[in-house]
Amino acid sequence: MTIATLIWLLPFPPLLAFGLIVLFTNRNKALSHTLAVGAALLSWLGSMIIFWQALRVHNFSQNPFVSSINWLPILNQWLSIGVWVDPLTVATLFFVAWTILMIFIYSVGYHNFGQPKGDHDQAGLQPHGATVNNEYGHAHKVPSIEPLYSRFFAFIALFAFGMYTLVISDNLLTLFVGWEIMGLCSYLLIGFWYAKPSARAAAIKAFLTTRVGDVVMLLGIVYLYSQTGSLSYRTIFSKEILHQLTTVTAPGNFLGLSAAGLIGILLFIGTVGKSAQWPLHVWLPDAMEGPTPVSAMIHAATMVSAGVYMVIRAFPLLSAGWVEGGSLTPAMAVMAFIGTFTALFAATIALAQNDIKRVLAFSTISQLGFMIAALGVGAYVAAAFHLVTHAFFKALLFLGSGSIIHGMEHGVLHTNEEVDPQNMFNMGGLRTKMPLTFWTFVIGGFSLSGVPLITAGFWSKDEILAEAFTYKHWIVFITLALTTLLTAFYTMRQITLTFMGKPRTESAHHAQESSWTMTFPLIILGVLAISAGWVGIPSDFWGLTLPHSWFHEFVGSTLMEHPAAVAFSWFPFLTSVVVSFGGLILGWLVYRNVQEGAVDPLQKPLGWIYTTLKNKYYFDELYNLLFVRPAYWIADTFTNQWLDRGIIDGFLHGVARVAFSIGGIFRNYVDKPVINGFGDFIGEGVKKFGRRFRVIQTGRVQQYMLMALIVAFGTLFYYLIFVVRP
Amino acid sequence: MTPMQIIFILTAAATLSAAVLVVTTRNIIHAALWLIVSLFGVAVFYVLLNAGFFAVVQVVIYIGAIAILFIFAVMLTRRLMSDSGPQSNTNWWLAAVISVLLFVGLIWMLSSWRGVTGEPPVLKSNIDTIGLLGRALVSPDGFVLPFELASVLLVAALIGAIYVAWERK
Amino acid sequence: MVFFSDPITYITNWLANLLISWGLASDTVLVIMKLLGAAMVCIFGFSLVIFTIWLERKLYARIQDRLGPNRVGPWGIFQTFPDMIKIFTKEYITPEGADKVVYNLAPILAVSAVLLVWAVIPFAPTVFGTDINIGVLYIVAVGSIGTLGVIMAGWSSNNKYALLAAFRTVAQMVSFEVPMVLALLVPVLLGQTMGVDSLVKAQDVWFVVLSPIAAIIFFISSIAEVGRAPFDLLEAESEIVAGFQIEYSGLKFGMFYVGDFLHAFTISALSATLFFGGWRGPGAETWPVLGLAYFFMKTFIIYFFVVLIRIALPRLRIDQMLNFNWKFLTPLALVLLMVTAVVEKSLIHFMPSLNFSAVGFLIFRSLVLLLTNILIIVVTAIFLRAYARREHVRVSQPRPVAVTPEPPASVIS
Amino acid sequence: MMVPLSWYLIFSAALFCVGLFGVLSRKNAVAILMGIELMLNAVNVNLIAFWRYRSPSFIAGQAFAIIVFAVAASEVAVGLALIISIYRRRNTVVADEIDMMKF
Amino acid sequence: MSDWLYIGLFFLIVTIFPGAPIILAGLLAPKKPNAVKSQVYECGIETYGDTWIQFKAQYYIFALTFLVFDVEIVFLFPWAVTFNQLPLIGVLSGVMFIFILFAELIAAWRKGVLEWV
Repeated sequence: MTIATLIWLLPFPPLLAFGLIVLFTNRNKALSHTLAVGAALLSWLGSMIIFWQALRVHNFSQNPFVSSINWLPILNQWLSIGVWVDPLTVATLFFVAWTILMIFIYSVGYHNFGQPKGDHDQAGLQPHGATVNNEYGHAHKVPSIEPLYSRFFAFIALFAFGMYTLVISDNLLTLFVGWEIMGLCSYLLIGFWYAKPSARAAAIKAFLTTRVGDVVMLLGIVYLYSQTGSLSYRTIFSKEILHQLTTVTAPGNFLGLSAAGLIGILLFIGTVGKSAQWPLHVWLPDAMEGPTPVSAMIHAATMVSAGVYMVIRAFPLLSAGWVEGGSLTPAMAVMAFIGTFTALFAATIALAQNDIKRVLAFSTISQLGFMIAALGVGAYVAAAFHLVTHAFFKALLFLGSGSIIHGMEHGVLHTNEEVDPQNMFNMGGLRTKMPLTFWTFVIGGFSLSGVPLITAGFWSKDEILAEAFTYKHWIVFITLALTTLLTAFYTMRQITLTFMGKPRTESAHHAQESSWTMTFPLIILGVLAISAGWVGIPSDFWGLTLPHSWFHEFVGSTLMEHPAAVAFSWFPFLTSVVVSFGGLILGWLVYRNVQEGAVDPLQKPLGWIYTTLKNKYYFDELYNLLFVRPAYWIADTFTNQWLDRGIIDGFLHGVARVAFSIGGIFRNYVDKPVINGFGDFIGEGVKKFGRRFRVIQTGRVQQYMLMALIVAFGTLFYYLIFVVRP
Repeated sequence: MTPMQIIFILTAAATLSAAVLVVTTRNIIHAALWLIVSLFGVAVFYVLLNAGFFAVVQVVIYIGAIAILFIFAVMLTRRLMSDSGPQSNTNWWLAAVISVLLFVGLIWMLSSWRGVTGEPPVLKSNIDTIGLLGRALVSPDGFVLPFELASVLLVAALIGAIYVAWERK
Repeated sequence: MVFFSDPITYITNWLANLLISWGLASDTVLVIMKLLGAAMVCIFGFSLVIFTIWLERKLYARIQDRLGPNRVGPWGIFQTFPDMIKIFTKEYITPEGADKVVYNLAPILAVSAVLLVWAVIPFAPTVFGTDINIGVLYIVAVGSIGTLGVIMAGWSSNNKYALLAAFRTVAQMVSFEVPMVLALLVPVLLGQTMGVDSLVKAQDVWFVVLSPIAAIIFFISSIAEVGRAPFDLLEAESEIVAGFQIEYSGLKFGMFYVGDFLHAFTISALSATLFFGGWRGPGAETWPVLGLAYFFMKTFIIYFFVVLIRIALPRLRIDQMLNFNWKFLTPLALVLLMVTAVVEKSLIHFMPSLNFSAVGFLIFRSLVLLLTNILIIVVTAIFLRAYARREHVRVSQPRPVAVTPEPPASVIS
Repeated sequence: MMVPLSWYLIFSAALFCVGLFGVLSRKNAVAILMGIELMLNAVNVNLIAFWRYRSPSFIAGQAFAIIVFAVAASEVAVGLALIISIYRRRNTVVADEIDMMKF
Repeated sequence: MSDWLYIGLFFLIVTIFPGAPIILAGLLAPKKPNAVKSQVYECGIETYGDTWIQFKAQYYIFALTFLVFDVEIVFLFPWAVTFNQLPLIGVLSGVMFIFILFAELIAAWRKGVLEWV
């Protein structure tokens, strides 16, 4: 099998699994997850083979694995679809394959495979646990298996298909297809427990919000196609096309942008929707309603990364006409701004969240902001690098949190307490209860907050900061540094609240380590979350000369002109060291001893700011006010009540009333005597006419055929004789 | 007048007269039998056109299957009175007019078209039309889609027809 | 010398040259020769019938421990001729209300449909009417014409039983035509041609070796086509009086029987040709006479089996017969076709890689295909055993005598 | 092959018209279907004739013809089945008497 | 073409050969028809009612199944002939075709059409 064939086949095992599960094995839980995990394993294997092959190819970026077929005939040319694997793709493929496989395995444990059926579980609700009798005969509650187990695996399999398609596709069209498939899956999975109103709302919210972005992105794609007549990377990222795009001005000289700028911004808005950048970030926190593996896979590792992947992919377009160190293109400026802002903004919100998953959600938003910002300042490689590392440690963190929640739920079931298993203030002291989870979580957390030298997060973040510093984007630099500080802070907050100190509730006492299917992925991801950073160590780090930064060489070569690796300088390095350690220590100090039932220590000193943060700057309320309410208002009050009921109906009623009175007069003095005679006459006439002529409606097929033919031939002959001949 | 033309004319005459009998004869079974005759004539035409395969297929499908189906259907749908009275409806004359008109029109159009005269290209002696057909039917850049669709269509027809004609107990 | 090696060709050539020497145009000669050839084949067929009737009667008698015809001539070999004379001088009784033309046309069709098959059967390497490139389909087509004859006979002779029998027969014939044609597809697939003579030439290994299942299916379903025991529903005296030819008499009646016997012999010839290598045999190419001999040897052996089956087996019930066709033969044929296609293709595909000598390839191919067939047979056997078990259970259970209510008077089935 | 293409075309036109006449004029629904069969055959003759005279090496004509065979078969099957079931319900096969859709 | 000439002639001969004896026998044989003799046969009673009795739809359905199968098989013949020159995909599409045929049969079976009731 040639490598191209392998790449073509890559997405299909999950799709197959999806089909099989949905159609056939829906009843059989074990078979279903075997199928799904097996498919994931296959795809993973393929990805690894491709990765390996890619490494063995010399000067890979100049001759990537490419294969494409003609697909849609358009007028006289073909719209071709195909696969395209260059260094960037390989890097993405690497982490996608790993995270997806890990999460698939994790899901098996997370949905309590092997546990008994719940006492009164119902489809569309979280399992409520089952009572079993232990050997001594007294009943106690244990977690129960997810009612819609198979369906879950079907969905995530479909999702995996979408992701692989998106990554390997060689044109914006199939990329968009995968994009939309993932959107659908995200919707399905957020609303997986559809019996919960909150889940339903969240699903709809996510779907609609991302849709806003997607529509704009589609506009961008269409415009791009209309400009270049093609959508495949090879064509649209070629020098001449890009040059042409930069010279052409946008229709109507829109904001004085060039075509490239406009397309770039349109595409970027798609990303804003997909990877939850401000102002379209609102859906991501709510998306935590879904099962935790979903949060991990879709809303941390893969789907939201897809947005970033797309902009990295489209970077040549976005940065068309930009020279390294030069002034930013409009698109880049926008990205720099939005990315930076989002990073800070989300990080601040994360400070004040108590739901362990929501904290992570916001940190995801902020980290994605990092990448966007990095791209904005032209740190192409750094962005890609952070994308990879982030995928690993964020997936790790999410899975860890899932494992924590799982343990807590176990405790909650054991002691029928009324506590929220996701609220960090109900935890504490889990360090001893679930050691594996603890250590892996710590690794992830440190990597997130960028603990120097060892963790992956450090290297990527440091590179971003360094670039921002080198190209003198001061605002970006400072903001990001600040964000890193906050990140470290809330990460430590999380770790402390969750693991350190004494258990604050009974449930926390009885929490216990999750099964191996859940811890095994944690370990693997933990290893990756550390080691993934080493590939990107700058060569002149710390003044000493190390081997070339492999990642920089590899991915950087994707661009047409190889971006120069920024020279190492002490200032950003020290900054990142300081901020990360500072954040961690601060977090530790603040949350070291939070007692049972205590409130957040920050609440008093910060006061109203804290509440604002807790309520996420009231963004939901704001949107509610700005969009949702008006919509309702227009629909109900304005259109329905005023227009329909008030004006139109009123008018009609008025008319009717007037007409009625007039009619009365007429009726008595005109109609009855004069008109009726005439009217009756007409009526009779029509009736007679009808009775006489209804016979042509015989209901006989042949007659109809005959009529049709007569007419047809009449027309035909007319045409032939009077139109064609002369 | 080459022998070929003589054969052609004879066959055409036979076929057309049989066809006319199909649409005019009273006894519906006879109509079916005449239909067979005229279909057979068409098969002969296929032979004359060097499409022997189609000639045989014509016999297999039309005479072997469709005609049988017709006869069965007639048997199944007989009224106890045998066909007496006219077999054509009231406005048959109009139908006749239409048909003749159509024929005239077609001939007229043909006459206005240049490409109808002239020799057919000589078939290469080794040309294997069946092979060509087979390859065309299953090659992706040929007719593979119609080919599979045809079978699906037939499946649909079979199931549908059975469903309609089946006497539910 | 040539005369001994290949008399028929010799004679034809001589005759053709003679005619040309008389100064006829070559086309005319061609036509005349072909006409003569056709006539010869037909005459041969008829005389063959005369022989086979005697043969069959004799076999019947032997197996039923009788003597059979033994008066006229040695071993009563001329017994058929008095019968012929008798039947020649019998009166035609045309039933009232019969549709004259169709009524008289039917027996002719019944015979000619069978005779037509002989147009494409190669008797010897040099002796065959024609090798049209669609011979196999031609055979199928001709068979369907036979169906027509039956239905015409049944309908025209204005008799309920005749019509009923005709319908049954037609249902039976068309049903069994499906597996027969499917089985015919296998040799076409293996031999890569539809011409009958080309198929014979293609049989370096007899197709019966390459695909025994196809041979068996073809054999069985063509016996059913003929409508002989155990499939002789059409003349089930107990149910429908004597089949569709009940209203016929005299030679018209006889013609149906001629057709029947001829058909029985024809299917044996066809099986011999398509599956047992026709005229092929040692030295057949050089001595076409030998080919002729081989051909008839094989044909008669198979014919013997046909007769044997007829004598040995009891008659099936119509539902059993149709089930046997639709639920056993047809699926089997379809599966066989699929499997053969895949195996054969993969053989062709991968054969170059493992380089055999021509003979080695031949042997290898035959072995693989044979094994495939055996595999299919085994699987089928397993299925059949399961089915049989179920059937025994089903039948052994007590059932009400009349399950369905009486059909209305107008409906007879 | 001394037969010009026009002969075939004229013949098929005639056959088509005869079939059309049958379709339009016959009472018996089965007979109507027979007419349709004739028309289809006319079309097929056209297809084959054009294949033979225009592009013998390009097989599209034959492929079309064979598809037409399939269509004809399914059309007959379903049509007759409909007629039979109508007969079973209304006890008639006369097209004019199947006129529940009339005024 | 000459092949087909032969077939055509064969049709001629083949109609003559059975036809001639029948006519001949018609000339030889006595002809004394009478009403009783030419009555239609019926088991034991005089025939009554119309011969065109109505049949059950079962026959029709068998013919129907046969027709459909016949057409599909005819489709298969060209495929089988060019089997060797076909690319793998062609062969597979053919096999798929047969498989549809098979599914069809199973469908008819499941529907209970093939039962002779």
